Amino acid sequence: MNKALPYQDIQTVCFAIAAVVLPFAAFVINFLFLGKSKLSGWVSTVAILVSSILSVIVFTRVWNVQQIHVKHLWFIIGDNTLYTGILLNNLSVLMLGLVSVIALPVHIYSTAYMKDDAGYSRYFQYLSFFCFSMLALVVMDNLILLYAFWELVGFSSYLLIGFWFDRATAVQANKKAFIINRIGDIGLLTAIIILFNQYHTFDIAQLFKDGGLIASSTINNGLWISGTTLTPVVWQYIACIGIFLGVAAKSAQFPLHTWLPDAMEGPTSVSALIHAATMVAAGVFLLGRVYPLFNEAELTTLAVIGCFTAFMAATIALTQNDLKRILAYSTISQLGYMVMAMGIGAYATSLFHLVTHAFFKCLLFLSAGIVIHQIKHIKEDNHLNIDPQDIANMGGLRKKLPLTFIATLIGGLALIGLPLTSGYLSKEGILVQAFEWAEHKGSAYMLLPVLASITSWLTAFYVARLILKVFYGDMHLLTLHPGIKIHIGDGGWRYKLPLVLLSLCCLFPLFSLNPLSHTQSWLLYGLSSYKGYTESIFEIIVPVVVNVLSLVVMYYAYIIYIKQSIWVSSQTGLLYRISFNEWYIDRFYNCVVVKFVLALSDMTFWFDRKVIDGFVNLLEKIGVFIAGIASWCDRYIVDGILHLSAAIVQAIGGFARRFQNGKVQYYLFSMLLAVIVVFILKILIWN
Amino acid sequence: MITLTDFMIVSAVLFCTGMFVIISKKNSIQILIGIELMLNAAILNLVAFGKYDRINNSGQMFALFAIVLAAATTAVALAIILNVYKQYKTIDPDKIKQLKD
Amino acid sequence: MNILTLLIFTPVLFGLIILLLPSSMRASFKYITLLATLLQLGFSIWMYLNFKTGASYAGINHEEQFQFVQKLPWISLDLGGAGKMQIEYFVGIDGISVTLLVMTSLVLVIAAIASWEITSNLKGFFALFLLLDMAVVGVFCALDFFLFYTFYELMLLPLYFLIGMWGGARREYAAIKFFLYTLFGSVFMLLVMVGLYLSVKDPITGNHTFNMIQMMNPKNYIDGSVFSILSHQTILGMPARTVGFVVLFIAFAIKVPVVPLHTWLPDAHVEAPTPVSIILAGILLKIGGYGIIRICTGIFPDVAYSGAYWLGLLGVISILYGAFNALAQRDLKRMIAYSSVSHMGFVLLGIASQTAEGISGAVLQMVSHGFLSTMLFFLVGVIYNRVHDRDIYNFRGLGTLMPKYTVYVMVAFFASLGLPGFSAFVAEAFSLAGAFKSHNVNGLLPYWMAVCGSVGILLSAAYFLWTLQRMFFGTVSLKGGDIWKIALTDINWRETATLLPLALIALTLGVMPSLVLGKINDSVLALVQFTQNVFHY
Amino acid sequence: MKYLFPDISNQLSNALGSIPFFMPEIYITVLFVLVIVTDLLFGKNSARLCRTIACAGMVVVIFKDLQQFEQILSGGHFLFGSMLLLHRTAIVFKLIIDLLSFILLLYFEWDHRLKAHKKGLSDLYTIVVGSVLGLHLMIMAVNLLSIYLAIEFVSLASYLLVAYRSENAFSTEAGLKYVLFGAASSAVMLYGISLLYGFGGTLDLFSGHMAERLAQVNTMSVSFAIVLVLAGIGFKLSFVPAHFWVPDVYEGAATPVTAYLSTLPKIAAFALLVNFVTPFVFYDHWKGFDFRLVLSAIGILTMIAGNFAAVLQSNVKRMLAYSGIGHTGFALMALVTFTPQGLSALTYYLLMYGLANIAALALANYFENAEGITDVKDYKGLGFKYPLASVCFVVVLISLTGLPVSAGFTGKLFVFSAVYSIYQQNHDVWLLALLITGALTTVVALFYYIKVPLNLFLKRTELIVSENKWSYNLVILSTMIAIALIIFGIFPDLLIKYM
Repeated sequence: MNKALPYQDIQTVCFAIAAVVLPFAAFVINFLFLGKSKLSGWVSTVAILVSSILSVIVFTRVWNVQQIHVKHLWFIIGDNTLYTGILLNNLSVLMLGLVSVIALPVHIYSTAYMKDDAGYSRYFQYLSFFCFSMLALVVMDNLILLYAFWELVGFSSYLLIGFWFDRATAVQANKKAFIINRIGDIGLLTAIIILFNQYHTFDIAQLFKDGGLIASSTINNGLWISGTTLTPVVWQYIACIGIFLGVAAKSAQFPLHTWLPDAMEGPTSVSALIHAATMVAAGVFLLGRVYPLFNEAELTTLAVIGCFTAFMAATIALTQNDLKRILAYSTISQLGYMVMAMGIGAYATSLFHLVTHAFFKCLLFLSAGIVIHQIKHIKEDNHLNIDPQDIANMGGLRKKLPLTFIATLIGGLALIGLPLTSGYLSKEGILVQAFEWAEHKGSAYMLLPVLASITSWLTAFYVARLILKVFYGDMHLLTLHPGIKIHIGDGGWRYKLPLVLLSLCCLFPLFSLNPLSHTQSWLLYGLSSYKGYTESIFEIIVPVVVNVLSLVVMYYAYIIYIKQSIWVSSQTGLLYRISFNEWYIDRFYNCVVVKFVLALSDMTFWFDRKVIDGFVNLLEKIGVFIAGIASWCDRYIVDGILHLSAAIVQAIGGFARRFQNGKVQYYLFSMLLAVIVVFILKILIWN
Repeated sequence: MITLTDFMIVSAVLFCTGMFVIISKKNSIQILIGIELMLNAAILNLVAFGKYDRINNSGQMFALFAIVLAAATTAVALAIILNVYKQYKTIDPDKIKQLKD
Repeated sequence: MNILTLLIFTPVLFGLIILLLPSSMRASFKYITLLATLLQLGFSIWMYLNFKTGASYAGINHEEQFQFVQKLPWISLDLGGAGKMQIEYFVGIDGISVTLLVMTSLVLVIAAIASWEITSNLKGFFALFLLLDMAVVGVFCALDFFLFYTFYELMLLPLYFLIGMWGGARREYAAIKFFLYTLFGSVFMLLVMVGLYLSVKDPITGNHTFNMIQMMNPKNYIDGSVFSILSHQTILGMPARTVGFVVLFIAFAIKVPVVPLHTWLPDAHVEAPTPVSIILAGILLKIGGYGIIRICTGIFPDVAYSGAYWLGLLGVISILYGAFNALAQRDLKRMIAYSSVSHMGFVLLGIASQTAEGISGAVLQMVSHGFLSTMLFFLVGVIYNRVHDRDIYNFRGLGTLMPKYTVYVMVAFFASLGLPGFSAFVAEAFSLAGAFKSHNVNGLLPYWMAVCGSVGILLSAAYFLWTLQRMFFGTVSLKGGDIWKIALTDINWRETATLLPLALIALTLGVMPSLVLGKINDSVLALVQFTQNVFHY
Repeated sequence: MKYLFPDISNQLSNALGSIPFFMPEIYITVLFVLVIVTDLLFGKNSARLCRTIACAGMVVVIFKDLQQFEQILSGGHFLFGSMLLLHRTAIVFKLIIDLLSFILLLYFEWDHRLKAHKKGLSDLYTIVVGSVLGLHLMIMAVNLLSIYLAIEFVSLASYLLVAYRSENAFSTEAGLKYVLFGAASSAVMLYGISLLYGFGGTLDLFSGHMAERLAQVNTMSVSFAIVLVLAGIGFKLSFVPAHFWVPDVYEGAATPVTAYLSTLPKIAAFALLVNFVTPFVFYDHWKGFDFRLVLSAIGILTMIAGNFAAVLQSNVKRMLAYSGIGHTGFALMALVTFTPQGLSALTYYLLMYGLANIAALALANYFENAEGITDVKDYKGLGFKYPLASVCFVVVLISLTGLPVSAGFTGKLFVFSAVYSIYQQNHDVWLLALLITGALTTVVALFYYIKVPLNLFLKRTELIVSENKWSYNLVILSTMIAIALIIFGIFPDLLIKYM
């Protein structure tokens, strides 16, 4: 396979393998030797540290330089030889770097965050195992192994969601997560099998490279043709649907997204790493891997679903009061963006957004983790019965937690996509391309970018709401429970360092030296299918309009949630009148827009809980019902036939016995009668 | 002239009578008599047919054997019936039915 | 001494020793049994290591390609005008049997260890156990149909007594049900076997023969005989070969078990003591699958080919029906029993596809299920031994009480539901891949079967996770209260020593399926080749 | 009459010439006299001596039987003016009979109840030895006269055996039923014989004229005659519909007598049936009465009636009686092949059936002796008290069911093969039906046979420690039979090649 591979490349490959395997080694060490030891956190952290350094080295060596593909015989089944191998191209090294770099601060953070938990070591076992699976997932070169790690990633997520397995809700949530993921897995597996059937290989490089097997297969006369294999074209659609199911389940797209908000039952650091930054992005990554498979119509469907998901999740996020749930819905929303971007052909931008989103969402979650942790401290110190995640209880925390506040602010702004942040670059890129795409496709498609823009404003609103409610104003707890002691702070360096690191990554310079134009980002040029866009009017209009309106929305949010302070501070004068007038507008908004939006939000949330979740539950109920029927059949029909045959045996036996009444004359009579009957029958029938 | 057919008819009648006796009578001895009737029907046949078997005279010979054997059987049967009477104080086969399903 | 013969008859030897020893030495019986099974394991591993691979060792329908062969004349009978009856003691293995043999030996060791729980009438138990041991090993080695049948039937009686004497409350019902079901299948198998041997003549000696490999060659059939391919005989208006196939298939389908012939299994499993459950699920079911591969498709490839659709359909039905039934159970052992039905459905589906992927997947699934079901039943045994209850609803939060135990349960559950990294994943994936591919390769199975089959994977996740959630997670709450809490100690070293190898094997096979696939591949290819070429004769 | 004279010398020389071929029977006759004389000489205390003499005599007879193989190397031999036919199969049958009767002669004394009979057992031995002579005749009879004589010979002995325990109500009741049923059957048969004689003009079945002439006569009449004769043979074979007496008589008779009844006359009757049907089946122009069809139908009905009715029995002897009926049906299956292969399968099957059935009844007897129980429900938990006997019981029942590895299985296999090979040639649907019924009833048979091990081992009860009346003899006997059954199960060609 790799006879002619130069030394440098072999080294690169070794590095990549090491980067993948190190977390696994940490897992094994923790599992076998460090049962309850606090050392396990450091073992995992060091592993991921080395892993991330190696990843970065690999990244620099491969990015835009070459593709390295190494494979080794795994097993032979029939005529098929399966290889296990590593495919390092721009996409995989980008993900490799991303995952390990994000994982590092989360590990550091976790050593502090989980230090008092009884399952400290177990936590790091799971975490390392997750990192291993995720890193392996991104570098694997064939679909079977991809699927394998895809599921292992889901499995470690299952373990981590149910980390506190004595909590009923956590267990419920992890079961739900796994089963919904399993639905996606089945889709993916089916798709893989279909592809295998069609192309007789699992090799990603062979399948999806330029001019690869996928590219050279055609659809003709309702047949899907590649080489000598002809399959009805419907199976191509099913393969795409299967992959989409996989993507939807993993990346929480409509209608398989309901597990993600529930997944917040896990530790917050886990949410940051898995359910915000990395694992949920695996779906988008998969789309990137198999991108050539999708044709125009399928991509459009993808875009529509992504867009709808983004919008729906954003509206739901508007009214949530649980800190982590808001973030979870925002994650869904952002993932929707990415899927939509994939759908509209903005392949590179989608992945770009994936990367930027990973950083800022991770940052947001870690910050949220600190906030929740501190509120929990308050709760425990004062023996209160409150939900530490409820933002209604918070407020005014910016003075107590300055660093956290700044980090959240940066993260929030990036999430909204305001200039100077990384989020701006990627999000505007998506929006611009969406408009261009819609213009190209026709006016009806304009709905998509418009909806995306609205989503963007909704995002601005709920982010502002979140930040305002948590960090501004007064501590609600104090008003509710006066006299409680509050001794909280940002925490030690193990909290601060990750926040600082990630905050830096959320700013523009990491991705593009030009803070205002996404087209200048190096990332986009590295991803093969980025074509480069012609200058269009949208390049200017969209960012401006979107951002200005975002600011306005944020301001409204400010007015809505902090408005009392405005009234109090400015009773008279121009400011008051403006404020007053704006209050009219605000009331207008309040009456019409906000109420409407809130109502919409409630409705979608209701829809989400009752209909979609209800549907999932219904499926479960149907499953259980069918199970009941099957069980009944088994007991009464299938087994019944058996018992019936036993009864028949007894009946025949009973008949034969009836002659045995002990009277010898009766016996004789029976015998003679039988002889005569036989004789008569013989005469009648056989003659 | 008594033809072969007449013999056969008589024997058939005897046979049927014997059969009827066997089935209907409520006394073991009578049943034995019925059996004797049936045997005699057969013996009658044998003798009648034997007339046409001039070389071996097997029919007549057979008849002799049959008569002897019938006597032996009857002797054994009577002995058993006697025993039954000792045990059950009846020889009605219908009443002797301890052995049954 | 031939190694296979040694392998087969070692247990009987030890069984005789047990019978001859006085009852006062009953404490030593389990060690003797363990020694016997370990010896067997040693032999089988030796065979595995010395097993040659390559197209010239494929076996299937070439007698000379079998390995470790021993062939002795056994029963030779002059039938006058009908020729001579030739029954041989003929054992040998090819790729398909070797892995199953190793699996069997290992499962038997585990079962022997699980027999520690048996306390009453030890002599009888271990003697029967070893007799059963001989029979199951013999089945996998026999290449003479008569010998095969003898071993096949010989399994019934020990099992009847093992279930019936050491089983649970409804043991009599379960035992008789099991016995009658299987006997029903095998009695008719006897008829077909007789028909086959009367149809087949050994080309060298000219005798009627029970040699299965000779039966696979259409040229060996006498013209005009009932089962001859060319003469198209009928039985009761149906093609004779179809009837023969169906009868054999029913016999093996009962063992597999295939819906709707499966109802003996839950009862037998639930009532059987743990070691017997292990043997039932680990080995007995595989004998059904093995029989379908070796005998049904081997001897009637043409019918297997034309009837593949129905086989596949039954496979899919088994997968789904078993899974749904598992979902409805509240007895842990019953749930696992039904999951076996579901998992063995994949075997049937894979076999029906008649593609290399499908059959390899099926064999791998058998091996994998052998280990996993052993593990599952052993795990149930652990908890049942402690509190004599298996109702899922009566337990909650075992994860806190028995953390190590829970780890093994999770390994077993997740491995069974097809988590990658464990053996079941590769097996099920390739069974499905084979089933899907079949439409393009040989047009036997429609696409939807594979898709429906994959739903079974989803359902398996549902019932395993549900059980996990219900029994092991959450706060501790037990039906038996504090008494149970004290009784439910975590697993001891003996149990760990049993479970750990199983878990490791499941893992190893998942990571390196080549351990199995490497050995079976040539045989599978030969089998596929053979079934597809049958029409060229 | 005059023209008969030259014939007399012929006949005399024929009779004298037959005597060398008749040695075993002569020895039996001598033995019979010897036993009677011993009985008379030694009176009440003679039982033991009688038994010894009878058994030793049987061994001699077996030797004589074996010697006969050399006499018929050139083929079968008619004796006494075509009254008897000595051929290879007949010798095999005789050997089986002699072997089994040897075992039975040993066994009689071991039944406690029979032994307690006040008149002693000496007469019993006499009767049995006498009946063996009848059985030998039955096996060789090829003339309607000799057939009738032989059957009556055996019947008379059987009546006496059944009613032997005159002080026991069951025994006498069984005797009454048996004698009435038997006498009526023989009367029916005799009538049939008389008709056959009339239609065929001869009593000699193998003369060639018989079948030839019968083929010319009205089919209906011939069929009627044959049906009547079959009814008589059926009484001995106990096939449907002449089986009604079986359960009652088996239950009522002393257990060793049941063992005798269920094996010896039945086996001999099969030989007789073979002899009876052979001339007709092998007569090329035979039409009208289809033996294969009728016997197949009877076989199927017998298998079903016997096995299915046995399912509901709980008295062990009764259950074995019904199962014996089922086995008759199965053996009929081997007979309807009308081939040498079928015949050897039949003999093998019958021998194995005989051995197993005697062993089964001996074991039932053992439990009856030890615990005084006859109902299978009372066997509960006894498996642990009498392990060896119980294990033997299981082995014997396995053989009766026909599961590997037991002689019963190989027997079944040979029968199936024999039938199958004929089916392969003529595709007779009746043969197929026989095969299927045979297989099906095997499953049903398991249903009731398994009751014994079920109760012995699976049911648990509080065992009352009672004093054991150990009688090792029966256990040793049945163990030996059980071992033999297994050995013949594994190596059937030790035996089958001689059959």
